[in-house]
Amino acid sequence: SSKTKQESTQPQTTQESKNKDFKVGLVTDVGGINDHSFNQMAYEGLQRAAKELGVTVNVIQSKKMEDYVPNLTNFAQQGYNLIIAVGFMMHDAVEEVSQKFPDTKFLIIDSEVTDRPNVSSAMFKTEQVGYLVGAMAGLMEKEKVGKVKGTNTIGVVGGMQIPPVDSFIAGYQQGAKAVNPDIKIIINYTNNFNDPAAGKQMALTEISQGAEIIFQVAGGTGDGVIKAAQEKNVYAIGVDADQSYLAPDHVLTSAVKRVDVATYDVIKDTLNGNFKSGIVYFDLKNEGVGIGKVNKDVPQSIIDKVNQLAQDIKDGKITVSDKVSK
Amino acid sequence: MKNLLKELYIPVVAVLIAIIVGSIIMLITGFNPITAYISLFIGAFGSVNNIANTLAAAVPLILTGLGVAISFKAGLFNIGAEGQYWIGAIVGVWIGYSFTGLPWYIHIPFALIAAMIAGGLWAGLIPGLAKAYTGANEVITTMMMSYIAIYFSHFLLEFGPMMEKGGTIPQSPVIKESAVIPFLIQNTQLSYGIFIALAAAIFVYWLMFKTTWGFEMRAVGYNQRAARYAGMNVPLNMVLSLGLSGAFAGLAGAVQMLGVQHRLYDSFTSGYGYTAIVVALLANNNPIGVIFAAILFAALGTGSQYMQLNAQVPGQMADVITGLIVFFVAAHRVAEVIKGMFAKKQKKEAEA
Amino acid sequence: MKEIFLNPQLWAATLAMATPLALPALGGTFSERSGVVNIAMEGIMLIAAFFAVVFAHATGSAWLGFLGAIIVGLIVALIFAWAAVSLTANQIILGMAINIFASGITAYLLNTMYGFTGTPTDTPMLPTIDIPGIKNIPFLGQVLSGHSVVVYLMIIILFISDYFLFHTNLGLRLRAVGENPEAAETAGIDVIKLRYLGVALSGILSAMGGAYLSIGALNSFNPDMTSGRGYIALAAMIFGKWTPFGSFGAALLFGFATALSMQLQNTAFSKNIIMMLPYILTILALVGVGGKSVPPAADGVPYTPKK
Amino acid sequence: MSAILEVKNITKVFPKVVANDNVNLTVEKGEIHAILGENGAGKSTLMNIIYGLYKPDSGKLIFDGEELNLSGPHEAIEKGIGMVHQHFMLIPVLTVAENIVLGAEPKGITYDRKKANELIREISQKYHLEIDPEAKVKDLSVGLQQRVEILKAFYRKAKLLILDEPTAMLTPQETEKLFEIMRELVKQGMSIIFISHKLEEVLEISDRVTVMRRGKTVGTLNTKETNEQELANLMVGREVVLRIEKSEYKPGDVVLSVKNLNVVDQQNVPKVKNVSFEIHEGEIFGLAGIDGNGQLELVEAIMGLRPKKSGNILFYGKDVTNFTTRQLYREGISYIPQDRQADGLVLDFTIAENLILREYKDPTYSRYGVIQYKKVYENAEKKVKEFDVRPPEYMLKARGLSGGNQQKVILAREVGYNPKLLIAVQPTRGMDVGAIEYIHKRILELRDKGAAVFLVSLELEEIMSLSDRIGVIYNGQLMDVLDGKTATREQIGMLMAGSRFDKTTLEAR
Ligand SMILES: Nc1ncnc2c1ncn2[C@@H]1O[C@H](COP(=O)(O)OP(=O)(O)OP(=O)(O)O)[C@@H](O)[C@H]1O
Ligand SMILES: Nc1ncnc2c1ncn2[C@@H]1O[C@H](COP(=O)(O)OP(=O)(O)OP(=O)(O)O)[C@@H](O)[C@H]1O
Ligand SMILES: [Mg+2]
Ligand SMILES: [Mg+2]
Repeated sequence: SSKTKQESTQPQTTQESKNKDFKVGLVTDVGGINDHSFNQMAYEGLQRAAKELGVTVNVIQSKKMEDYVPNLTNFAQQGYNLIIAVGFMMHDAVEEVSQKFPDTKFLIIDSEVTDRPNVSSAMFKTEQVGYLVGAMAGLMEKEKVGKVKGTNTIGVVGGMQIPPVDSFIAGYQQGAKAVNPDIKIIINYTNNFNDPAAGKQMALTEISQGAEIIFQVAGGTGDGVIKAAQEKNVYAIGVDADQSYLAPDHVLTSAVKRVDVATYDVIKDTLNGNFKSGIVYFDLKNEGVGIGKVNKDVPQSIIDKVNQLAQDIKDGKITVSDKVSK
Repeated sequence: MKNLLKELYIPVVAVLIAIIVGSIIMLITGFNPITAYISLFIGAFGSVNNIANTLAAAVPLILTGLGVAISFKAGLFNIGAEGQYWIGAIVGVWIGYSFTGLPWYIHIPFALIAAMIAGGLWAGLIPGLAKAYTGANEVITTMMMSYIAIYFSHFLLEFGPMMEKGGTIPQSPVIKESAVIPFLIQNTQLSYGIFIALAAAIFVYWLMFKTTWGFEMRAVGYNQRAARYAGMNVPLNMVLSLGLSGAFAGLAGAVQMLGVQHRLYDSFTSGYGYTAIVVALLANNNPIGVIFAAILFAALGTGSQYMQLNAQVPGQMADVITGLIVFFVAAHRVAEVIKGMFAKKQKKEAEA
Repeated sequence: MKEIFLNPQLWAATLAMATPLALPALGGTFSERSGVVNIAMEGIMLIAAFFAVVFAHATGSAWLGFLGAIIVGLIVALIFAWAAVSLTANQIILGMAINIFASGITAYLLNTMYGFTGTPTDTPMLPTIDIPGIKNIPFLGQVLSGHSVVVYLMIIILFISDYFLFHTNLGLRLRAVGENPEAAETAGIDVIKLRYLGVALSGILSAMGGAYLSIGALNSFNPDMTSGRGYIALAAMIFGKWTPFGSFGAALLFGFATALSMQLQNTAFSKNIIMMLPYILTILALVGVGGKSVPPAADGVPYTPKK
Repeated sequence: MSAILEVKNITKVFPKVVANDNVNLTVEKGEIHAILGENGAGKSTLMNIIYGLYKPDSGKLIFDGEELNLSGPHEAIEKGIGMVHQHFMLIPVLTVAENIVLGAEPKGITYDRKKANELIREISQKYHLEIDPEAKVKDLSVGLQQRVEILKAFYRKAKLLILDEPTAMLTPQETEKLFEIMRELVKQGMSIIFISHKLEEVLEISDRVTVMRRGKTVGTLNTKETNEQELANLMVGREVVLRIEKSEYKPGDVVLSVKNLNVVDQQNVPKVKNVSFEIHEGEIFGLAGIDGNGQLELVEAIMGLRPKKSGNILFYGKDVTNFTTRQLYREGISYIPQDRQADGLVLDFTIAENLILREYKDPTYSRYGVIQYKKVYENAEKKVKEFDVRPPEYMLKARGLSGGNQQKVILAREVGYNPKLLIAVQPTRGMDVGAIEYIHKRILELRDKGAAVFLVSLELEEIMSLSDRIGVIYNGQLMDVLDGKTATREQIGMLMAGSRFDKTTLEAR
């Protein structure tokens, strides 16, 4: 942030000073900005907005659930124009505070607050991208290419059984089954977003049960899943961000959820007077979700097929449910 | 006056040292310590609202702190207040949303008392009986029961019996209006729960120091053998004091649910049960002291949130400062060390 | 059910999950045997986990990372010892303070040093070891061979710890100090020095446990990645009656229950009920074996030398 | 003769008291130098200074012609000073050998168990202090623990041996044995400082006696030229009654009746074997025996603190075998346990609270579960005065009292309620003559009022001077019950050692 300051000491136009007066506050949930997940990505979007738009930004990381309301309130009382609440756990807090500060704009990530004119809800159709990576995994198993030996078994390591995790998993199930009806999908949760050592063992367990491609939807815990895949020479699928860089040979692809983009876009729109209340969906169509870098082992035929499925989803030919089936 | 100064000298110097060390770390890492500390203080006590939020944050700490203090006084190490808190929260919320048509003066006490009983059983039944009759170390059992309680809450909320019907979010329904402990100051988190906490502290003080039961618990806590020789039932007292300890942690959970959250969320930990240990120890297990220790921690909590906002000190750095303050408050004798260093220096100078 | 127990991964995971518990549990044994309750092991593990990555990445050597982590862990332990032993401060409060501090400082440094993408992906990892003879034995090889070198190191340390504590003069003195510091002092033993030693050993071993998590099992650091293992280790040490083999056994039990819950998650039960398994098993075992374990008599009691 | 130790003008001030006030003392080579003094006179403090545990505020020590400037006990040990502390400095969970060699283990990194055991066996044989080096100290009787303490000093090759109240917990036989050893040691050139409250012991064993009072040395006498009365008076600073005047023995109804009592310990080893006896109103029934022969188990079984295997306990004819401890108290039984600090008191409670440790539920002190502290304090004020607890501040924690005064608090609690039966175990352990005189007086008063007293003591003197009838226990069996008036030391001693006698054999000797 010291860099932005230096830049903004350059000769100012009125636009720049107006932007600088526009204050954006971000309140993380208890995961904090190191969560390797939505808090972190929202924060990155915020940083980008500060850099590119010159708006003033500020962050409070909540320590307890009881901090949500005071933190949102403090921002509002200090005249912040837009307050971003990250995570569905802040739903009730946003409802409460937004009512008390009708002139302040709010953005909530991953939760639907529909009845407030000053609240925008960013919802991600992560089931769509889950579907695509599931399909890719299913096809890899079917065609036994790359490191796949053909157990026709894939796995998931989830963090907690909460909607933002489950929507990915739901899509994954449907996508895999759609292209490979006999496929076996092992689903486990670690109940933890910050225990990569447990994530690794959970993945190793799934691998021992035959899984050859494991989708991690577990924040920091997922780092261990990728490590396990690397060690056992199978594939992992990254989540939220493009995680290919963590293990280029062993990350099949990533189910990307562009919370950063959503955050940046809403800041930009609000700055330009285009704040939209109600739910804003981020999906394949508006590139709010998407597939990350694809592993070189994946044959073009499978990539084509997945792209086709993506198109079908965009066209509404396929609808993906966000409910995990047993 | 001179005596008072002498007594204040050590804690004041301890906090000062914590502040200085914290300042050094902040300076190294590029933050302005003065702004940081000012906003820490303002955040905790700078306005009626901030004071209210600090007090609100103190409520669960007072109650869990009392719970832990009871067990410590009775010579038992209940480190599972976290789990008892969750059980109290679960029961409190469940009663809060599943009973309709009760007037508030029945609904609230019903929920609170049930939560106390549940928390009490959680601590007293397994850890208490195991300790009393098999000698199983309560440090382990209460800790394990804590994890079990947290998984139990996951079980209830994640597509379990307490999950809000028709929703996808793992959270309970909102409690009924009649079960809500109303806010004391609007736009803050402070509910009438603060009075429950204060009353509880006074009650526990009275119980521990004025009643025969408290007499027994303390006797068992200080010297089990002498208690037994005096005809007291030591195992029973262990079970009861762990139970009582759990009851207050359970009460904390329910008061927090009825007064602040109004529903149960799926979460990892509240952290109150662990902070409560430090609160109780700082208060030397004195129920009245617990109030002040809890407020200190609450102030550090609310203040550090505010410090992020107004001094741009990241939340992680706030933890660093909190850790330092607690460290030096505990190691208050560092003040003597420093005094000794000065004395030596003066002596040397005098000699020279 | 049978195939679960025949799955070597169950047993391999048991060992892997037990290691980061056993190391601090062994450390805690030393510290508590000398009379100091070191609840700061959780924080020391976390700090060590972080600095293991820092040093490993900076030097390009995982072993130097491991060494660096140990040194940092030792320094934190000595600071703790200074306050707990020399200044006779309340050991539990100090420990908690260090844990809060550790959680903050590691996450803070992580962000400032490496940004938000996490620690560098080219951080070296400690090697895994294939045991020549055992490696190729069908079931046993998969269970016992191929673990991180830290796992084997832990086993070696386990034996050394037991030997040190119960078969050396220094071990005898250490135990004496934890039982009755006054008696030890009258026998001419420097109580303070030995308590520093006990805490220092707990710092070193906790640091190894922390480094195992970051550069043994993985090659990255995540905030709060110890996830309470320092506390569970303390429980394991108590369960193990303050003995090295006991602590190791309790850590194994816990590792086994965790590994089992991983295997069982997809059964008819709710996964959250299955996840309670390690904790329930621990209580049952404790009650079953007549859990009475008597701590060192002066455990947690600060001592001021007579003079 | 030259001096091994010279203490010159030593002063030691504790926050509240001057424990040593300009103390001077000379110990000659090869002498046994006794130190006498009331509880709290400053004896232990002085010894701790000599041993390097405390640093004196002023004054100096000259040991073997060389000025000592001790930085800690390890230096004192090196110079050749050994000390057996009044309160044992042992580690119960360690073995005898480990305790002895601790801090001065056989050379090497590894603890050489074999060598250590061997060394201990050697010195224990040399000094006739038999002990099993592998036994855990916690399993030893007090007498044996004492032995371990002494061996510790021998092992370190002491030139000067300090024995701080070593006989307080020994049986007469053990004491006699200790004296033999002391004499032998002195012959070998060792010098000994011997502290005891028992005047006859001091007269028997020492060459010279130094008397301390309130931190000062009030005189050094040649033992041969003094007597009990003179020493007692010098110590206390007033005339002391050494002989107890006992009123006539008038037994009444049977109060306590123990019938065929059997008690086993946790390992199912029999500890009390088929013991039967009765105690009457107005009677002191003394139980003599060497420590560890089942006395404790017997008393604890009677008091409901230990399960009984078989047998009955009747109290005024009522079967109280299965009564809880509290029920027994309510019947009118009082109990002074052996270990005042561990069993008798809650040291962190105030004196006032300790005075109602049993009666807090009594309607006098509580109503509806609420303690009436006003009543509690009224009671405390009265008791503290009546039993001369010093200082008479009942809001003080019991921890802050000297052992003698702690014992008075227990006495006030147990005797103060006019029990029908008082069970007193070792009621005068470690007390000075003044305090013993007082406690004995109160116990006799109780008897004269018609109560029954069950006195368990290791001190034969105490048993013989107080008891109307004397039971002797050996190995869990009640060997015999003798008439207190006619029983002799020898008779009792033989029984304590386990040999039954009949008058003929005794006379034949
Ligand atoms: N550690 C201490 N702190 C403060 N005061 C002490 C301490 N130790 C002893 N004293 C005081 O010093 C005085 C002398 O105590 P000391 O133990 O030397 O007596 P003593 O002659 O050994 O008595 P006893 O015959 O009962 O063993 C006591 O009155 C006590 O008040
Ligand atoms: N650590 C201590 N701190 C303060 N005072 C102490 C301490 N230890 C002992 N004292 C004081 O020393 C006095 C004597 O204590 P001690 O335990 O030596 O009793 P004692 O006189 O030896 O007992 P007894 O008469 O049974 O032999 C007490 O009055 C107590 O106040
Ligand atoms: Mg004494
Ligand atoms: Mg003494």
